[in-house]
Amino acid sequence: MNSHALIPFLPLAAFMINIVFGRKYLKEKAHWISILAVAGSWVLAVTALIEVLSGRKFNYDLYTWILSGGFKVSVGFLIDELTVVMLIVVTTCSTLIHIYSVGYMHGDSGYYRFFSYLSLFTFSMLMLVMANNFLQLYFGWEGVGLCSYFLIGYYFNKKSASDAGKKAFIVNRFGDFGFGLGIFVIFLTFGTVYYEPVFSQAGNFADATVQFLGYDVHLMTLIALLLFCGSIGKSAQMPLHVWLPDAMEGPTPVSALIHAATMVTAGVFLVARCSPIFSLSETALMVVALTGAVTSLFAATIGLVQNDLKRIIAYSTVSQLGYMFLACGVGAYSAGVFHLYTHAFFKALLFLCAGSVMHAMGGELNIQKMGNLKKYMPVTYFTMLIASFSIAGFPGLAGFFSKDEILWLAYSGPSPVGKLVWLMGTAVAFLTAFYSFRLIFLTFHGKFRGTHEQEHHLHESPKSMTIPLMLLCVGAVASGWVSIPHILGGHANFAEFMKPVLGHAEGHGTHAEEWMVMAISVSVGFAGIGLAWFMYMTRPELPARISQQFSAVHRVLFNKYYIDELYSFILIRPTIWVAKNILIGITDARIIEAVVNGVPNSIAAFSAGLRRVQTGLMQHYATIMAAGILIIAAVMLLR
Amino acid sequence: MVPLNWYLLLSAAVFMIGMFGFLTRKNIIIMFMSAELMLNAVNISFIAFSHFLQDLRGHIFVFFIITVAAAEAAIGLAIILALFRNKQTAHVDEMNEMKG
Amino acid sequence: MLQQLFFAYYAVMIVLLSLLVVTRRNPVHSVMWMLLLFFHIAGLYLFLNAEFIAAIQVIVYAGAILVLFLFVVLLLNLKEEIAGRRFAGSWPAGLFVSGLLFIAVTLALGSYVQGPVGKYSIDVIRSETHTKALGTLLYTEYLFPFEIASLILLVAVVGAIVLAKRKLRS
Amino acid sequence: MEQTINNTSGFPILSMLIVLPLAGAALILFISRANDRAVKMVGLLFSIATFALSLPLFANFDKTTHLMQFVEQHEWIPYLNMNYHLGLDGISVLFVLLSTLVTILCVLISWESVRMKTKEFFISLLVMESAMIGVFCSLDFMLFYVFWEAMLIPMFLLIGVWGGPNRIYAAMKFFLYTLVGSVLMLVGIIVLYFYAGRTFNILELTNAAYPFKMQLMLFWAFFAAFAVKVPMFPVHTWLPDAHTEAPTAGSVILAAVLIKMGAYGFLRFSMPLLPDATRAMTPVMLTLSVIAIIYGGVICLAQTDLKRLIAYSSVSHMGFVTLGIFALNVQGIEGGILQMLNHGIVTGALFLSVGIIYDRTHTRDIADYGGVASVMPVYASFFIVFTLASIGLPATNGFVGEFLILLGAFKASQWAGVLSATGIIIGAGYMLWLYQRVFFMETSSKVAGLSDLNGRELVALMPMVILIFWIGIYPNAFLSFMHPTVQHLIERVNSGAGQADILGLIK
Repeated sequence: MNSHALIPFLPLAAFMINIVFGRKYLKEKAHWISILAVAGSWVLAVTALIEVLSGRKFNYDLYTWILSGGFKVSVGFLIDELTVVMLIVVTTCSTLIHIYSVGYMHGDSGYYRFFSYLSLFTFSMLMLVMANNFLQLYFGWEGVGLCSYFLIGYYFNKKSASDAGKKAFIVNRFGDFGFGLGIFVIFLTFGTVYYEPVFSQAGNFADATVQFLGYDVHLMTLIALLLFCGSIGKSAQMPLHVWLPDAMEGPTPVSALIHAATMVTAGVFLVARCSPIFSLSETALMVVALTGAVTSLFAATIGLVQNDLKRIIAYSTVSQLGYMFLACGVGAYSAGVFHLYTHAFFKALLFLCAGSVMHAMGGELNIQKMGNLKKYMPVTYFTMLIASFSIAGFPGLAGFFSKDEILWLAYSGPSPVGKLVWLMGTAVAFLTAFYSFRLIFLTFHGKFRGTHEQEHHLHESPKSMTIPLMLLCVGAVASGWVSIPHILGGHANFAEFMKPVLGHAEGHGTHAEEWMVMAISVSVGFAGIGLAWFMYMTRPELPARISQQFSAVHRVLFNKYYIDELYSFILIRPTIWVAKNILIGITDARIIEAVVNGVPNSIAAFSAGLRRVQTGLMQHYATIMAAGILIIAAVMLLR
Repeated sequence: MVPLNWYLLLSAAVFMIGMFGFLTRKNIIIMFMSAELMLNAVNISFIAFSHFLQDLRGHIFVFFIITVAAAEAAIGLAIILALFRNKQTAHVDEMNEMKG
Repeated sequence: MLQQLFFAYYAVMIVLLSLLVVTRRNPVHSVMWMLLLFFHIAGLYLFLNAEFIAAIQVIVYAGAILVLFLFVVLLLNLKEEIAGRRFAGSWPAGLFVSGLLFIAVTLALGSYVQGPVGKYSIDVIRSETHTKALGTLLYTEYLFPFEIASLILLVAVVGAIVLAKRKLRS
Repeated sequence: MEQTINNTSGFPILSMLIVLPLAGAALILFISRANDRAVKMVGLLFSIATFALSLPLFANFDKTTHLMQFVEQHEWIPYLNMNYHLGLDGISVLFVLLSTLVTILCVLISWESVRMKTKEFFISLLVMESAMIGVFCSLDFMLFYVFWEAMLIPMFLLIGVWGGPNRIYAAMKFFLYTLVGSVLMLVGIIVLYFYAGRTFNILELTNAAYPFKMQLMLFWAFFAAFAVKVPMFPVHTWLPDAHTEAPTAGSVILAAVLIKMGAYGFLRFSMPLLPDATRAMTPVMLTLSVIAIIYGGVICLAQTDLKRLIAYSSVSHMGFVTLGIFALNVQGIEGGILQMLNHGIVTGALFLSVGIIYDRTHTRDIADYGGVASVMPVYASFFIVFTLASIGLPATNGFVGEFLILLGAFKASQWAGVLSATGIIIGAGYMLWLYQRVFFMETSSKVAGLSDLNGRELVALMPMVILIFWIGIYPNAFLSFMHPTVQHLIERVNSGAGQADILGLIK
């Protein structure tokens, strides 16, 4: 027995204690148990990191979970470089957000419930990243989805919140559908679902093709794409991205923890974890890269025109996740994971700042009704500004390093679509900078546009909220420094560290080209910031004019390309229509029930006919009796 | 010598007439009398057989048939009386309580 | 020849009277024709050496049962009944069935084969007298059915009284 | 003679299990109608005693062999070679336990909801239990048939006497549907009896080899009985009516045990007796299963009645069971058996829960509900556990079963695996939608002020929650019962009938 098992099980214990005793006994003290548990996990995660840094790896089973015929799977843990990075990200963000929530959720009626869900989430997420086989990964995968469902629908009395929770779960199920099939194909191919044998044998099947639903497909492409389906759902990529913006119905710490820092990056983690499989299929990688790039661009354009504070950040998250997939798709897994790691800090920070703003504004989310908040909330303003600079790729901040590494490897890598996705990525960098600063300017600068009452109420958030902001701010600034590229005099430590798990993506280009890529990305970032300054600070009447000028485009963007409406129109409504009118109305009622009720009814009708013979008149009976005698006599005679 | 078949033919004729009456008359008393007619037709057969087979058992049978007929007439007519009292009719086509 | 003539008379009369019985509109008339019919049947019995049976045919049938019928007919007020149609709606079916059955029985007569003859030939009966022979048989071999017959009559008496008596006003 | 492991303890445990509930029923007969409490107490005591008596089966079961265990055999009608022959193997043992457990819960849940003819109700319940145990224990086909039919009577009464407004129609439908099926099975049994040399012994019948055409005809005759019970796709329409009209206890027994018997019949009779026909008919059965999964699921999306929705979800879930069974591989069959158990637990629990809230609101219309989670938080927590188990979330029992089934089905036919996996999506859709409409959103006027679960209801739901997580987290505790039996079954199905090596294995 190893202390690693405690990393996930501490939060699990906290969940159980809170859910059982929370409502009656713990109430306002529920957070202590959760925070202690997750802090304990953090400590253990750090020790695991030290162990791995010292060159040790662990891969062992705890107990056999399912055993059926040749199918055996255990609950077990794999602790390697990728896992510890995820462990650090998850436990750090989780701990800080737990602390933040103490202030944010103060006085809420479901206080204990909130913390027990957070603990359960932490447990599931840790099970996910620590798994040593696909099924346990799936376990954590669904577990985080469940917590996401609970937490999005936390304010369950609101219809929109419960709708959003349900939507998140069901949309994710579409992705898991493919993921599950992927696990089946893996088992049928390799005879096991453990990472280690699967990845070591994957090379043997590099050129294998297999029959799938009547088509001959390349085996590794098939597996990779099926697994990628899961990633698409969980990481909100096109076309399953629709749930994430709606998920903002949940409390803001949840958005920060689940829908920015950890859970949504699970898809990236999956692709990175399965890099030995993905690397064997050029097609799959191309799909991943293009999906990522398209999603990234697509979400960024929507983000340009939204007015909901959290939704803008949500679209930014979708966009950044696309970036990570873009990285994985060009073979730069470590760059993707690196971006995952830096993104966790600055995006969690953005969300928590947004939560702080909401706290001050009394739940108001429309940025058009804010303004000049920096005067009232200096800490929030400052930290959010840093986070925005980080996401915009300001040189020296965390986001700069990871974004630059991705763009460079996309540009210089061997991928056939590398140049294309680099171009898209650069465009996204511009858009990201623009909408991030649009947000900053509209929220914190200019004049306050809300009601008088709100203005009166404005205040900086309590310590329990601002301290995590400041800590995360340190992460948003400094987390990139672990991997300064060679060209800037660093050693790219992160990529080196990940090399045993994720391989090493080599860029093939000159130093000049590398400088150029970096310069372009930095300058588009500044251009975006500048444009936002121009449009929202110097010429604040301009955006309204532009949106009038291009009202059609604006409407499409504002309505998120009508994707939700499209799904409702082609998928949901027809299904329910078919259920109501065809299955219940025709098949069940008219066909099956017609037969089922028809047989006894026809027997009844026949009997009713037969009943008429019983006239009750004795002469009729007597006549029939005599006729019977006649028949008998006739038979006897004719024999 | 009159052959047996003549008697039997006579018996059959009377029986069928009785049967015809039973099946067709509406008046329940006449139906009842038709039934008596049929019994008598059988009696003729019995006596004829008894004579030609030189066996007295035919007589015994007739004896019993007459006994039963007497009992039947007593009960049947009592029923008819009760029926008439309740229904005010002796027409069988107005009695269809057994209708299904 | 004389025998055949006698028989022909009785046969024709019996059939004719039977038809009259079943076709008369008025039940009283039917009962009257039936009385005549029973006498003719009794005559036929005499013709077949069955004096005892002929006697009870007259005494029981004609004397007791028919009187009973007559009483009932008179007890019931059948004026309206007589006015209506004589035959039920389904009379052709009745005619058809009984007619065909008659033909069937007639056809069957041809295949009759006489079995072994018993010991009560006319000479035996004559020497022993008919009534004594019948009585011996009835009180020895058929004692038990005889007793049952008495029981049936008892039941009939009780039943007739119970059924026919008017309900007492309670 | 085939080999079995006789019951050596000197204590006829299976017979006792069958007799004990009957004894309870007989005892209730003598209690005065006015003494309601005593009737309920006797019912409860006897159901608990039966459950306690069934626990040794769980503990003493030999998991290393496929042979029949705890076997008892006595002559019944020697002239026809019918025997009173009982025994358990890895397939049936768990269902006996499920039956005894569920009966206790049904007694508890009916404690207050049954107000009229209490005495008769508990008698029916106990007789039902006895018949259910009998069905799972019988090793003599005629004995099986007797128990199988005997089960109909108490169930018919439960629905027809204590049911909802449309109960007579539902009860008749249930009765006739199942009876028509069983009669065909009876014909099949008689054919087997004469063909195999005048025996009803299931183990001996298994040894005989039947010509292929005859197997096919028998397969469909058995299909009629078992498919109706399951219920498989085109013959499922009795289930929604029966479930909707039945009282809570009736619905629970129906969902938890009764409809398992169809699948059990396939496993116990169709597959080992008619291996060639089974293999030949696999595509048809897989197709029907897939249709049931999707059809049942999609219909659930349009339901407005709480119980009806869960009833149709049963159609979908039982589609998974038959899918697994007819995948004819280890994962599929073990998953199928486990899923039978799971479905019994989960759907049973769902009906228990619906019964609990129905007792308070007296409405089954989903539109009347809303916001129950605010009023009854403990109840809501229990219900979400059942909901999640129903949609197969990992760590609940539903996941293990569905995963193994889908794996097995995917192995057997990719199309079947892929299509039926969509059932998982649909399942999440209708269950979560249901949960949302009932528990979330604003508190509706009908549920305002309801009291949360009382102790009795808590006790009734708790075992289900424990089982859900037990099977979900450590399914091997249950899967291990099945391994040898399922292995043996698959060998039997995949061999030509009556091959020498198979005979050697059995004899």
